[in-house]
Parts: sequence; C-alpha cells; structure tokens
Amino acid sequence: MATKKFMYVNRKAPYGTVYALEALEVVLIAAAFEQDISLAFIDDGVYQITKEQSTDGIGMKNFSATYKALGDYDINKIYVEKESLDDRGLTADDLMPLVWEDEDDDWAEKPSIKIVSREEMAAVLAAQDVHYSF
Amino acid sequence: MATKKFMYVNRKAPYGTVYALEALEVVLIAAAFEQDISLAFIDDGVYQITKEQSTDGIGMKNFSATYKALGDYDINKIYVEKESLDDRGLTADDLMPLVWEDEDDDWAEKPSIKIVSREEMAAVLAAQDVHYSF
Amino acid sequence: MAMLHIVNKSPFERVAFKSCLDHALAGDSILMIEDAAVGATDGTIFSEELKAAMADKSVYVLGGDLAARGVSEDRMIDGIKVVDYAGFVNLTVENDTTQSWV
Amino acid sequence: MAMLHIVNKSPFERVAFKSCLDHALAGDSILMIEDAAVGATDGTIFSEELKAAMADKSVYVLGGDLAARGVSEDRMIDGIKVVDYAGFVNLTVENDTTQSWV
Amino acid sequence: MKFTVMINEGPYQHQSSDSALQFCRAVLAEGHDIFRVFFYNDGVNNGTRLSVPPKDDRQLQKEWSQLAKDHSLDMVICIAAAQRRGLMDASEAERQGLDANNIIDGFHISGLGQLIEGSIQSDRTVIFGD
Amino acid sequence: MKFTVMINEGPYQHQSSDSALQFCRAVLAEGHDIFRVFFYNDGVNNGTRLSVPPKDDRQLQKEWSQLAKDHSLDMVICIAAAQRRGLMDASEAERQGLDANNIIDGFHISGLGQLIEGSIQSDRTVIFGD
Repeated sequence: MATKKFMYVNRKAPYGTVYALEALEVVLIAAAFEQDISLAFIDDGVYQITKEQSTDGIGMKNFSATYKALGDYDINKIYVEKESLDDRGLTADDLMPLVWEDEDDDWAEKPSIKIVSREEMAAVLAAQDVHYSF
Repeated sequence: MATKKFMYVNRKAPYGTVYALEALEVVLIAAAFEQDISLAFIDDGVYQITKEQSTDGIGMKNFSATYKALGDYDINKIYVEKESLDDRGLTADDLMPLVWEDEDDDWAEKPSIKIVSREEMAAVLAAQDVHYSF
Repeated sequence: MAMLHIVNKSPFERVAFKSCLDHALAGDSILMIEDAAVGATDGTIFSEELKAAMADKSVYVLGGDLAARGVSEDRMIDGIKVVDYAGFVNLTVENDTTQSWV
Repeated sequence: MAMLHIVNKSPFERVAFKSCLDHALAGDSILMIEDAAVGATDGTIFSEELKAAMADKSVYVLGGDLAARGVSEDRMIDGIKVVDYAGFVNLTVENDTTQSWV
Repeated sequence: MKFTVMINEGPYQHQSSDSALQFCRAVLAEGHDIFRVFFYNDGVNNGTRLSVPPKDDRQLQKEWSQLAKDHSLDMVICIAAAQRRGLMDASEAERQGLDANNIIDGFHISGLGQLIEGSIQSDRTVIFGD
Repeated sequence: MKFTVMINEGPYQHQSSDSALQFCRAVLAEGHDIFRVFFYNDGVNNGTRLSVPPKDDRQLQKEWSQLAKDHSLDMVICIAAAQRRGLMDASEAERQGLDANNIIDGFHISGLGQLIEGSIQSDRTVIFGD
C-alpha cells in the first residue's frame, strides 16, 4: 500500500471526554500499517501528555503511560504547541519525557517531543495528507 | 404539590446539538405541573429564538414555532440577555415576537420576552429554586 | 498543498474556530458548517477576526446551516460565499486535504 | 439564597466558565469538576479572572479531576479549596440551589 | 436531604456518567436520599445491557444497574429520548413491533413528568451534562 | 474521487450524523465514490435498529441503512467503540454471551484498521464530530 502522512490532531483534555483515549487507540492500530505518523497537541490537547496524571479519584483508567510506548512503535514525531503550553501556565518540564531509540544511531535514546511555535505548527499541519481529529 | 420556581437556562444554539429541542420538550411537559416557570436565553442560546429560522437545507424539523406556543401554556417569563445579543450583532428585532394573553387584563396580548442586562440576569437566576440546563 | 478547514463550532462558544484561524495558511479555504455558521454574521465580537483572515483565505458557509439559525444572508460579512452540500463536496475535491476543527 | 455553580468545561476551550463567573453573585460558591479542573492552575491566561471572582466568592475544585489532568495542587491559585465527592455533596447541601454550567 | 440527579450524556464519550455515578454514591454515603435518577438526552444510553467494555475499564452501565439494586433507586430513562436513540424495554419493544430490547435491570422507561416531579419532591436537583 | 468519511457522534444529540449523511449523499450525487463510512466513538450509535423517532422527525439510523443498501456502501462500526456502548451484531452478541443484538442492516462491525485502510485507499478523508 501507498505511504501517506497521517496527522493526529489532539485538541481536547483527557478524561472529560473519551476523544484522547480513542484517538490513542487509533494511533496504536495505525502503527501496524507502516504509514508516516505524526501527533500534534494543540489547545487543551497538551493536558493529554502531562506527567504525573493520577486517576485514582475518578474511577477511570490512567492511560497516559501508553504515550510512552509510542516510541517502541517508531512513532516519534510528536509536536506540541508552545503557545498552548504558555496559555495554560505549562512548560515542557510538565510533560512526560516521550522518547524513542534510533536504530541508525546505535539505539541512542532521543526525544520524540518537539515544542513548536503556532506558526511552525501550522506549517507541520499543512504538510500532511490525512488529518484525523476526534 | 408544592410550587417551585423552575428556571430553564438555554445557552446553546439550536440544531447543532439536540439540547435546545429536548429542553423545550421538558418545558412543554412542565406546563402541566403548575409550577412557576422561567426561561433564560444566554450566550448562543439566543439563536434558539431568532425569527425566520428555516431548516429546509439541513433535513431537520424546524421547531422554533413551538416557542410561540409557550404563551398559551402561561409560560411568559422569558429572559434574554442583552450582552449576549450585542456580542452576536443581534437586537430584539431579530427575535420572534413571543407573546401571551393576560386573563386579568381582558386577554390583552403582552410580550413574554424581557431583554435584561447580564447583571439583571444574574439576579433572576439567583431567585430560582431549580435550575435546569441541558 | 491547499487545505480545506472545516469548522463546526460557534466562535462565541468554543476556541475551535479561533484555533482554526490561527493555523490556516494563505491560500487555504475555511468552511463553516453546523453551529459555526453563525460566525458568518457581520458586526459581532468575532467578525473583525474573520475579516482579517479573509485577506488571504477564502471563507465559505453552508447555506442550510446559516438559515437554520435564523441568520439571513444579507447580515453576512461581505465576501463570504454560500455553498450547499454539492459545493461542500467540491471544496473537498479542490483542496488537497481537509481538516475538521472539531 | 446562596448558589453552588458547578462548572465542568475548561476555561480555555469554552465560554461556559466565563459565563458562570459573569453570573455568579457575591457569597456564591463555584465548584470545578471534570475538564474545568484545569482552571484551578495559577499563571494561566484565565487565572487573573478567577482570582478576581474569588474576592467575594468561594472556589472549589474536585481533587480527583485535578490530579487526573496532571495538575499538582501546589500549582493552584491560592485560596482554592480541594474537595472530594463527599465535599461536593456537602456543597450542594450547604447552598440553597445548584446550577450546572454545562 | 432528598436529591434528584439528571444525566444528559451517554457513558464513556463524556465524563458526565462517571461524575454522576460517583456523586450518587457520595450522596448515599453521606446519609442522604436519592429520590430519582433521571436519564435524558444521550444519557439514556447508560441503560443498555449489551455493553461489554474492556476488562480493565470501568463497566458504567452495570455499575449504575448495581447501584440501583443495592439502594432500590428509582432510575428513569426518558421515553422520548430513548425512542430516538434505540433504548427499549420488553414491553416498549413489543409495542413498537421491534424484535429485540436492550435495557439493563434497574432502569425503567417513563416520561419527562418524572423529572419535573423529582425536582418538586426533592430538596436538590443536580445536573450532569456536556 | 474516492472518499472515506468518519462519524464520531451519535444520532440526534449532535448534528454530525445529519451533516455526514447529507455530505455522503452529495458525494454520490456529484459522481464520486465512497470507499468506506467509518463510525467511531459515539458514532457507533448510528447503527441501532431499535430506534423509533417521532413520525415527524428524521429517521437517521434507517436513512443510513437505506443509503448503504441503495449504493452498496461499506459502513463499518468500530468494534472497540461498539463494545463499550452496547452495539452488537448477532455473531458478536453470541460470542459475548448476550441475549440480544441491535445492529441495523447495512452496517457491519470491524476493527480500527478499516479506518486507516480507508484513508490510505481514498483520495479524501472527511471527519464529522463534536
């Protein structure tokens, strides 16, 4: 099959709605199709990858650890919008350290997250073939 | 049964979601319970009572005429927030002329809609016993 | 690669429409459907922002959704084009990709 | 008649939270649940507006919802009180009425 | 105190069902009474018995059902909302000429008047929605 | 051109289902092909046959079903989303030990891979959601 550039646009906070979880389920399935996969976290979507999420008080499963597994599926293009973090009083330090191992560089562990400006994000979005938003 | 002050808070545009329609269905049933009923239209809720709605292009039933029937059920306290209209470039003239007939005044036709300021709306909301929002 | 941005949320209710405008590029098209149709109205707290975007982007509204919310076409911002569902389909064809700002 | 305002929408995503603040009266209480919990964070584009409301209103957040979104309590605006579901119930009892800003 | 609780969203898609479930449990734990739980709009979808969520996820429809049984709660699904969305009990399915029904134990189908009456009879009405 | 359309909300509660239905009809009327319609999240609720809306309202689930029949469309309900929400076909209901099923003709249940494959095979992917 042809290879296309798939962009998963995540703009909603986790747990309040199911969109973050069910988007992640698509990403995991997509990994088997050997397509070019990117994830964008914009607006409240940045809360999906904050570290130290704890769902003990709400009776729901904490699925945030699954984002850490994305590197194992060679999903390592994760774009986070700086303006979205700034507006929410967050910084890159508030996010989970998502990483992948570069086969071509002696399996060196490298960061998957790229913090980009809104302008850069717009350019990233424009370069895709398919945009999934949930 | 006791009489309570019921307030229906309508804050969403019609048709994009079902909330306006299903809220109206509750109001119509409520009329039979002889309670003190008020409706508030705030934020995008003001689009629920704009005149000349036409649903020919979207395949959905136009239920806006039902608001005009509320007067027949003695539901005549309809509060519309002025700031919500202003923000959307709307005026009272853009709304359906909702009226009721005053039994105690020789069935004179009187307007049901009161355009109120945000501050007045807050006072109206505070004076209720039950707040329904959909 | 021109993109069609489909927005279905009222600009007075959610940040999605603003976010769409913040990420659309020159040459892109924006189509307002469902509750977003009210964003076509001139003289609102949102209209100047949309007009600014129209300097280098094309803006469309689904006529059926506009009419359903009681907004007549003569209240629209000048330059917004009204389309029906056939026009919606054509916009998805004419642009290389589509993105829904749900 | 003191009112409990329950808000469940992120202030960065929808107008509901702002609308709640615009209609709450002095002496009322505001409880943030679900996605609204992120509104408790200090240093955001929304925090000054919430602080202003706290001059004459009490503000609470459901701790479980705050933790689920990765916001630790030391990042909160000073003076916001964290409650659990029992505290939520008590707030509905202590106030004469409740309104949900859905 | 007596509570009526209304839920306007279905399970999983929005947190409303989770929040309302935890709230109802806390109401009972604090020694209050639940006069009625009313499921309206997509909230009616909380009442299906055909749900089989992943084993490691919560089982919302079954948890509501269990709560109703444990505390003899009056849990009402709005008939008009249910008809639009395909929630049926045995008698309503038969009346409509349908070949199946899908409601779970603990819920029953009735009219919107039950909501109004609930709010009249209760000291507090609390609403969970989107 | 070939289209894949994804619908992420159920019928009636949001306009997504209406908009997607009209869009699909227009795609076909304009002479294009629909490779697949994929129902995800609450979108799976479009596939119930137990719905009986008011006579003067649109019959969304039946209209989708009819569209599938008239144009031999491939309309897929995501299995994981369906299991959470209680949408079952006969074989899945049997496999889960359930006593009823509720899917309407024209829909079938399958995995998320069908969505990805649809987007790979199609020239355009268009999404309708909340």
